[in-house]
Amino acid sequence: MSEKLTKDELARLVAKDIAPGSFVNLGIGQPTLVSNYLTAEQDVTLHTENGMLGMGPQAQGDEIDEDLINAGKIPVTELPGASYFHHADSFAMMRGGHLDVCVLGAFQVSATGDLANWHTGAPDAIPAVGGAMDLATGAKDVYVMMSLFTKDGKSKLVPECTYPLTGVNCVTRVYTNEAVFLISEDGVRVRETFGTTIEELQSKMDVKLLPAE
Amino acid sequence: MSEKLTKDELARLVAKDIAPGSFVNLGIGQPTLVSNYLTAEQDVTLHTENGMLGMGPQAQGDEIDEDLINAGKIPVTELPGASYFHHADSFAMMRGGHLDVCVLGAFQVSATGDLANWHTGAPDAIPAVGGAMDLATGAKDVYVMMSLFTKDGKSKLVPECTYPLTGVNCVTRVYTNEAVFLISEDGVRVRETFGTTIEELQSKMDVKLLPAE
Amino acid sequence: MLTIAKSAQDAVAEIHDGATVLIGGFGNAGQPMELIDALLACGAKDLTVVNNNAGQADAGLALLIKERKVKKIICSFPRQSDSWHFDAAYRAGEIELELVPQGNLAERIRAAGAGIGGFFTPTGYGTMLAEGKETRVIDGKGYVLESPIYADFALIKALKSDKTGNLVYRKTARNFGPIMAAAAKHTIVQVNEIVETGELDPEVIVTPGIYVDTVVKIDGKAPAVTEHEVNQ
Amino acid sequence: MLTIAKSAQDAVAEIHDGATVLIGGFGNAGQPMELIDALLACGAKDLTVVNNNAGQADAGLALLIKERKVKKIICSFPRQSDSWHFDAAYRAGEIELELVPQGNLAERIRAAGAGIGGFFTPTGYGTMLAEGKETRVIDGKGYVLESPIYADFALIKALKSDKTGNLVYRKTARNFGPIMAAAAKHTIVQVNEIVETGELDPEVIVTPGIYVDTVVKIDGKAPAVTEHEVNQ
Repeated sequence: MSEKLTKDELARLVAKDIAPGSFVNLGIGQPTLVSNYLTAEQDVTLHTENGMLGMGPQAQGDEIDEDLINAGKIPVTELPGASYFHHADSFAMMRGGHLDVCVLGAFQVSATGDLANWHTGAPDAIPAVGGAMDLATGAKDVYVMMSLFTKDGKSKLVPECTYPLTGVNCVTRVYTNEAVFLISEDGVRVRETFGTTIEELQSKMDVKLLPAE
Repeated sequence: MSEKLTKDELARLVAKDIAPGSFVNLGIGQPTLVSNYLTAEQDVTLHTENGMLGMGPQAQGDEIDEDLINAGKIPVTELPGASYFHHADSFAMMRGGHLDVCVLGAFQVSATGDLANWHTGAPDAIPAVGGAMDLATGAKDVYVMMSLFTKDGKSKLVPECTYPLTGVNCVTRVYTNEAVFLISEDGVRVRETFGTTIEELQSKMDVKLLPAE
Repeated sequence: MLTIAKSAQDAVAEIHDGATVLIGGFGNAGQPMELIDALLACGAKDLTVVNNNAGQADAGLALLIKERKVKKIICSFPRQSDSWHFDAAYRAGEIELELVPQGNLAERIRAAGAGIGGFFTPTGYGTMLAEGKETRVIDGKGYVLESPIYADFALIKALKSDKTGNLVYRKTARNFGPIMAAAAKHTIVQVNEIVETGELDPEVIVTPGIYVDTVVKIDGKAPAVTEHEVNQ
Repeated sequence: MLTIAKSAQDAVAEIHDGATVLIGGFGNAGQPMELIDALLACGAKDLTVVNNNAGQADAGLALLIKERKVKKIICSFPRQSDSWHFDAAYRAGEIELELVPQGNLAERIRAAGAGIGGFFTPTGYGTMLAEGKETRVIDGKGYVLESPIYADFALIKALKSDKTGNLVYRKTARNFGPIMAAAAKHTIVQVNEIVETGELDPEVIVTPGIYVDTVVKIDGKAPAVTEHEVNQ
């Protein structure tokens, strides 16, 4: 049994699981790391919701162009085969189910694939949603990347989300530092574990875990 | 008092009434004649609903290009400043109220501006609507061009349409060979007559006619 | 990932009986004539076809209708001077017609590609084409609720594709192409030319390759499918 | 017909108290900074502003908010590390916030320009941002009814305009420009360059001139409006 995964190892795993030729949107933060591990052979096309397909790596030095940024407002580059479009067309592309995979961070994911990743629900917080709800709703597959437990040891994969929802029944896989979970109509299945066992995980989680098929 | 207008004279009159700088859609048939009388100084931009602004005159000889046609499927030309767009964008342009004037033919117009121009209602007719309902609904002003009376002397400007409607309360002006009518909340006002008088027209029509202001 | 088909016949080979097929074009502009001919030759039947018209003369969609491959047509303008095959099928009760105002047709196709579940349109309000539909007055204006038109396949024509399926069109041949490409599960495009990826300026691409599944280059004007081939 | 304004100040002169103003841009890309500065200088107040964000640092929209010219903001992402002027106004109860998921924001703006009275979107269904809104399950999927966002003015940035107002944009600076241009009654555009009509290829025009009322050429980076000027 291997050790728990680092963020980079997790990103590498997610990247490996993306089918060749896929169209993918990587959310801001941890999911962005996935792009470092996509190979040229995979021929994955990255979408950024501010109006581009065929996004390349982060721009460096002279490549920086203030008219070419990603959804995190970071300067990026353009790959051969790229295209630009306006915001309504870009979100139509997501909402219409044309992206194969969207990778997102999360505060919580429920056993039925509900996602909470935009708002802590704190009464004094200023809310901000951005494209989170659109991303959660649109892609054919929504993969979540997160640490499995909070700092005080609570599972973030829960029977029902307590944080305000981003989307209902939308997450299909949860990639964490301790295990990969598949969410299906049967329930939550553990595909693999890292430095732990399904029994050990089950002892710390309220969600019923099914073994790998 | 002048004579009744020919179709060309009527087209010339409609053209003269279009404000400089307007964006205009001319329906298939009689309205197409209007384009012959628009002057360069008027700087009118013609829209064709199959995806173009800045349509020029009908193509002749070598100008004919099968990829450049108008809504009547007639080869046309492109003027400087033209642009192309897809069908949804083209009808969004109409539906969103961006065209200043649309000129249409009609079977009947009601006193409240209802338009009937797509279907005779004959039970054995194969129905076909095309863009008629979109044109009627979309433009800021809808001008109708038609003969005022049918061959058997019935007025086509009626208290209420008996033919199936194309649009409700959409026509703002009716240009006919015998008179120009303005349709407003007050009722139907006769702007001018050609070879007849308002009294003579009233004697042949059920719609109450108001004099020019 | 994009498939570059060797022939129109290969490009349409997956179209199955009962499929809903969007067919691009307005008049001859943008009409994917060779793909339509190949669809006829492949023999798929009980099709629901979405096109602005219902076929003209003795070619393309008109032949599909003549051969009774089309169970239902969704269009805005079926009746034309040379739509005799549609007229005959319709009068014989052998084709179902759903008549849609052209702008609603375009917007319904766009809605399917854009993930919109329905929309309120002013077009058709108060007319017989709104009969039986939900209507609503919003800010004093009447609207009709219209639904997306989803489809299994789209057959469209573009000027050029690159090897990732990015498309550009030419003049008014663009018409229904971009919205049909986005609305279908499987989009098949005939193009005049296939260029290397990177040759098309990213600013001028009209249909991004994400919407395109199969392209086929058609050289010049292909011969029409003959009666003989059709009946095989 | 298109007005070519002499200055940003002239371009925004008609914006009145209480107007709804769409402001383009995502991050700095496509942000019409000089027009926003001119709007602040012109003194219009009680504005409803629609933008993806709610201003950053001490420039542009953030200053409009700091000076309490904005009564209400409709946006998707107001809270950022440098959105201190919005944060202060919001916590003081001096600005109304309508929070809209980014794709619904874009589609609502598009709907206004396209004459759509409302649409069913899956985004936000089952979340607190759908509370109080009409929802509907269509073919087993949940949707929320959203309304168009109409506006009096749009302030956007494009790369080039010709003398009829046809626009082209540059890279991801396109973002909200085309849909905002179509949604507003009066669209004001700052461009890097104005070219003769006929110089832009009709195939590559993104915003047709029908949607544009005023353009102004901004040479390079204009100086930011100073505190002094703002308070005059």
